[in-house]
Amino acid sequence: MGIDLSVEIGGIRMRNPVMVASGTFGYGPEYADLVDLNRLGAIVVKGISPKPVMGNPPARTVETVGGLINAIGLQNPGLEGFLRDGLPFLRGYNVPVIVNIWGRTVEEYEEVAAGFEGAEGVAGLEVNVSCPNIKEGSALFGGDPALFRRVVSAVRAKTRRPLIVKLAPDLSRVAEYARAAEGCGADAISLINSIPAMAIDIETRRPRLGNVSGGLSGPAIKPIALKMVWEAARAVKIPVIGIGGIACAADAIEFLLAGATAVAVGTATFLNPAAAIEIAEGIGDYLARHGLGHVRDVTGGLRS
Amino acid sequence: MGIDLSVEIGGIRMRNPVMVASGTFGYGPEYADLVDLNRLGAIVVKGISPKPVMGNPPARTVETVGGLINAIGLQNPGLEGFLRDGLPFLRGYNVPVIVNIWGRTVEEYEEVAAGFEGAEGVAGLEVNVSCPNIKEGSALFGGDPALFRRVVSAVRAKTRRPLIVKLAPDLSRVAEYARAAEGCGADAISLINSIPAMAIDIETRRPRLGNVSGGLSGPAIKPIALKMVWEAARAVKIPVIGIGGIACAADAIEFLLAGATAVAVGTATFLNPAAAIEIAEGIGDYLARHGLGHVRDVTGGLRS
Amino acid sequence: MRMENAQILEHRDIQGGYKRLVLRAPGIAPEVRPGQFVHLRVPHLEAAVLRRPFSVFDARDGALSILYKDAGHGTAVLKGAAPGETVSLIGPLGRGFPAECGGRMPVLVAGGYGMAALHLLARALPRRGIAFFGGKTADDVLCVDEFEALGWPVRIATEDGSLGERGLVTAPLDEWMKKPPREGVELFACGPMGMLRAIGERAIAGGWKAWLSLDRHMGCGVGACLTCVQKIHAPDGGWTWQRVCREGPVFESREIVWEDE
Amino acid sequence: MRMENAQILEHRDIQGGYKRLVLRAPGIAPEVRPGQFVHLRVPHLEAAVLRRPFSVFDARDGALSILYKDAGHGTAVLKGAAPGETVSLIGPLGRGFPAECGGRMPVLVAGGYGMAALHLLARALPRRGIAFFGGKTADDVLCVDEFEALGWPVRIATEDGSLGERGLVTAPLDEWMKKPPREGVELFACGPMGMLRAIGERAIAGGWKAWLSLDRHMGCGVGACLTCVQKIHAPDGGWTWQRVCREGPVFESREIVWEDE
Ligand SMILES: Cc1cc2nc3c(=O)[nH]c(=O)nc-3n(C[C@H](O)[C@H](O)[C@H](O)COP(=O)(O)OP(=O)(O)OC[C@H]3O[C@@H](n4cnc5c(N)ncnc54)[C@H](O)[C@@H]3O)c2cc1C
Ligand SMILES: Cc1cc2nc3c(=O)[nH]c(=O)nc-3n(C[C@H](O)[C@H](O)[C@H](O)COP(=O)(O)OP(=O)(O)OC[C@H]3O[C@@H](n4cnc5c(N)ncnc54)[C@H](O)[C@@H]3O)c2cc1C
Ligand SMILES: Cc1cc2nc3c(=O)[nH]c(=O)nc-3n(C[C@H](O)[C@H](O)[C@H](O)COP(=O)(O)O)c2cc1C
Ligand SMILES: Cc1cc2nc3c(=O)[nH]c(=O)nc-3n(C[C@H](O)[C@H](O)[C@H](O)COP(=O)(O)O)c2cc1C
Ligand code: FES
Ligand code: FES
Repeated sequence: MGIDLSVEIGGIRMRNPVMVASGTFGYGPEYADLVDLNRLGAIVVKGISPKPVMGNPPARTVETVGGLINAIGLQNPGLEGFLRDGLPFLRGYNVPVIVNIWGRTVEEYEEVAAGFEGAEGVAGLEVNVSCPNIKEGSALFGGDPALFRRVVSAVRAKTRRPLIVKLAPDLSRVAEYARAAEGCGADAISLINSIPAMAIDIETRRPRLGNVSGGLSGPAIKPIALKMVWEAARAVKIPVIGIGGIACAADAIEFLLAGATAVAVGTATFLNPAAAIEIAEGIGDYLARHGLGHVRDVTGGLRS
Repeated sequence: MGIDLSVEIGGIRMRNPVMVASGTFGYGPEYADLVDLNRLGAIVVKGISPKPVMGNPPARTVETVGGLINAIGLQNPGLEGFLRDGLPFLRGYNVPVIVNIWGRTVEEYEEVAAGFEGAEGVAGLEVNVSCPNIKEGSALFGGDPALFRRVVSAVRAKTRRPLIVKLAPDLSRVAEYARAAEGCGADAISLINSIPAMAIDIETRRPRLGNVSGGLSGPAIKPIALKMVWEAARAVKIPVIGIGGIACAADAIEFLLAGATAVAVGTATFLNPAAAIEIAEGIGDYLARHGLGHVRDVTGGLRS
Repeated sequence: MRMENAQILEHRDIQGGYKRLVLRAPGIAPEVRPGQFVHLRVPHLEAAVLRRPFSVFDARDGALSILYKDAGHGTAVLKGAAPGETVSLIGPLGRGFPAECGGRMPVLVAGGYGMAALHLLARALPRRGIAFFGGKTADDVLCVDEFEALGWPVRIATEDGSLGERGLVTAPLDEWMKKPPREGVELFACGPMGMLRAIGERAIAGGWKAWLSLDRHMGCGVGACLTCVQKIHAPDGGWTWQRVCREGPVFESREIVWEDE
Repeated sequence: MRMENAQILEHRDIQGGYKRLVLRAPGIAPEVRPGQFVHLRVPHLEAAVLRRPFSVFDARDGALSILYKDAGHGTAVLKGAAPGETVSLIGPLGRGFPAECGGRMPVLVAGGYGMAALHLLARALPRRGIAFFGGKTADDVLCVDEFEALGWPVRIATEDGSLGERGLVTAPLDEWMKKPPREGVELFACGPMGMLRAIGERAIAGGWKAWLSLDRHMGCGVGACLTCVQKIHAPDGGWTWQRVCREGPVFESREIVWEDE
């Protein structure tokens, strides 16, 4: 009996449950020489806003113990730029492309969501309401329940594509946001985004990041992410995509057991560009070793 | 010119700004053979509740990348037990003893706070409203602004001792809680407590902790803690005690620059029992190297 | 108890993944009593926040040695430490075994690296008795010569039958216990929880004492963090937590509240 | 560009904290062009989440070498890697230097380990010119013999005067540039930002081209994370970010928007 790694997230069929996370895999071509994109579960591209965004001044990342703080500031070529220069490359591959979108206002969220309605080669949208690197707007959307509902409903109204809502890492209210996303029509939720964080150069007495603070990702945050995914998965019926510090198959399986249907690998790709593919293989080995036929037999399998 | 490391926190005078954090240093005797307690800034003892508490079933801690998840469950001998068996030992030393207190109800908080009114050898109280390991009660106090105000005000009314409020690691509302604590009469705030987290054994498919989830501490959380301390320090005028992943003098200095008046060292003590003392020495070296006479010249010195 | 930077004098393979690490520790070594342990900071284990506890196998002439198995990431990294390097130790820790047997015949029972906790005891006990060693395979049965050289006959059982009897260590023990010596026996054991429980039950049934050294995950190692707790019967009929690192690691079988783990 | 597990063939001290690491990399080595770099995963750097970029100093016969300085925690750990161990590399990365000089006289300028980025260029350029090396002390002036053996005279300046002239490398350069050769000069430089800026300004003033290799913190090394951006003049008079790892690390001085760092 073969082992079936395929999963479906709100209508997006993926050959395995291991995606690459937004912002850590560019728009595809950057890693295409190093890994076979067709072996990924899905590619989530770097966040796209209606207009091009320059992002934050350097330094934009700082390494910490087991983690990375980033304050890229959502630099991106904008909707048009991506449709023109980014998407065509990805159409050449046989891998679901999920476009991560964001805006500074509800209208901007609507605009960018609507902008992908006609676009060929887009399997779904992931709405980022949680980036800790936008000062004026976006951070708010993920931190205020009413605004959160407004933006998710607005985007839902503008797109018929599978809609994934990426939650803010709000420790105390994750179940509430998960249910709100489900209630507003999301097809899936993903979490966590990086966690607000900071580092200081004690010699210059200045922040190490151009933007003063940023978001922490990487193995350091895995136990926090796992807890939030477990809570979110128990709160909703729609599929959950687990993200946060996943670096090996065992990490990914923890998220599946906690209730995730799929996972996304972010920071780990920087050390090992093949991380996502090796993790998918490792999940297959685990299924075989445990006599399980399908990855869904793992999802939510935590015993208590 | 000599270098002055002494600080004052709400009337508690400490010879240096480096305390040991609650729950990681027992009640004093455990480490007394290994380090000179009189060289610590202060000792914050393991959390005390009105009655003895057994805590959680093992496993109670799990090591993660750069971190530790603990779910001790606030095991403690209770107010009377501590007054009888714990406090007398500490009176033999010349170091400020800060008693960390908690309860399952507002009345319990009041009871334990009142219980220390007459006690000799207690320099101050730290109210823990933020432990992620109590299911029925305490966690709520730190996660609900109204309840938070009630408990802080209630404790304030019961004690004339210096009162430190230890905030929950609520990423999105730290400034709000800090101001609330100040408004309710706290003499200082301390943060952060460990962050809700989880780990799963993929072979047994069970949580690694007896209590399913716990709180993450250690170097992994330092960048998150630093961000929260920076935000809290800008929100209030009372002194802030920075806690979270501090393992060396440079870490501590980051917290001071971000606005902390003192710091507490927790998990790092397990690897190096002398960590707090070495950090205090390292801060002295830093002051000397930078031509500063007093540690307060560092506090809040972040340039932007 | 003290903290000491101990220099590696020797670090060699014993067999099948087991190594012996000899450390110069003139402060700690002379203080060690049988069954005590040291809390060791694995050098270069960068992402770790905890030390690891190891039983002191031997202690003499200002040096102490431990035996360990390549069982996880920490020990995998420890294997790379080279003679001359320095290792931070805290010790000696815990209360260890009582080094007497009240005139009864001492019986040592070890599973895998459990024999490390019994070696100093075998030297210190006022009289020689008999030792039972068990393991999964022959590779897990260590230092038999050293016990025999101290005057202890050693009976062996391995799960795969590759050395001694096939089966669990309790089999030869039960066989031998069918005719216990007239003066009675006193048991001393270290190994996996299942084995300790089996021995504890036999001791209670037989009316003997069994001193069991428990292997619990540890944080601080000195009693401060309350990680390593074990349920112990209280005088009032209830139970209390005791710290394996401080009140243990050795408990008498009647003290322990056994639970399904 | 590919990923390759490269075996350490040689790892030796050069001088004052600098080491040379020679790696068997039959996939990457033949592809390297002057000024390109590899993104190296430091073995045993457990708590790290990033690789480290290093200029390829030399590449031949299926091997490549890098020169590095013990400058931080990552390189401190790298120093411990032993011959026979395996190091994961991604490379060759970046666009590197143009290996021609349009008939002008090539002038190489290096600060510290910057000369590593220039060595392959010195070999590849169609004609020999002159090289200027600067450093804090004599220890920071590396591989002069190797450049001279390739036919490049080397002028040296050190800040403490322990080798060559006392002062910054721009001093002997300025002195020499007072009488530039008739065919003009083309500058190629690698070193700290301050030095690069000084050279860029001189090039613009003198009407020469200066190809500057920038040293920026990097994340992915391949263009995906947008960590390593540099402000570059845009044709419309504004500016855009370019990725030092992908569009760089070499930019012509006129492209760069200089800012106070
Ligand atoms: C009192 C005592 C004495 C011990 N004596 C020995 C000895 O003589 N020889 C020996 O090889 N081992 C001994 N151990 C077990 C040893 O401390 C390590 O746990 C074991 O070697 C695996 O550690 P690791 O770092 O390789 O595993 P990792 O997977 O890196 O460990 C991760 C965490 O789990 C803990 N852990 C993992 N396995 C165990 C276990 N079985 N028991 C307790 N904690 C565990 C580690 O301490 C660490 O906190 C003893 C344990 C105790 C409590
Ligand atoms: C294109 C390029 C080529 C390079 N070539 C060389 C070379 O040939 N020889 C050499 O010795 N070094 C070179 N470096 C610098 C090198 O990558 C390391 O940054 C430096 O060796 C210090 O790293 P560390 O790991 O010891 O420091 P750590 O303190 O461990 O580094 C922490 C983080 O800061 C980054 N970092 C620290 N210092 C620098 C720096 N000066 N520039 C960029 N990032 C830094 C590290 O990459 C890492 O992400 C080059 C850098 C770049 C961008
Ligand atoms: C450099 C960098 C850029 C990121 N950019 C985005 C982004 O544009 N949109 C988004 O939703 N998340 C972004 N993220 C967050 C990741 O998608 C992911 O949620 C987070 O890093 C946690 O996963 P990890 O620990 O596996 O990296 C970014 C993360 C990093 C490190
Ligand atoms: C084993 C353990 C027990 C703890 N017990 C308490 C406690 O009883 N009361 C409390 O307020 N904080 C407790 N804490 C939290 C610490 O005081 C500290 O806030 C947290 O660990 C972060 O600091 P660190 O990263 O330096 O450990 C405990 C932490 C650990 C690791
Ligand atoms: S290990 Fe900390 S109390 Fe035993
Ligand atoms: S380092 Fe990631 S884009 Fe250059």
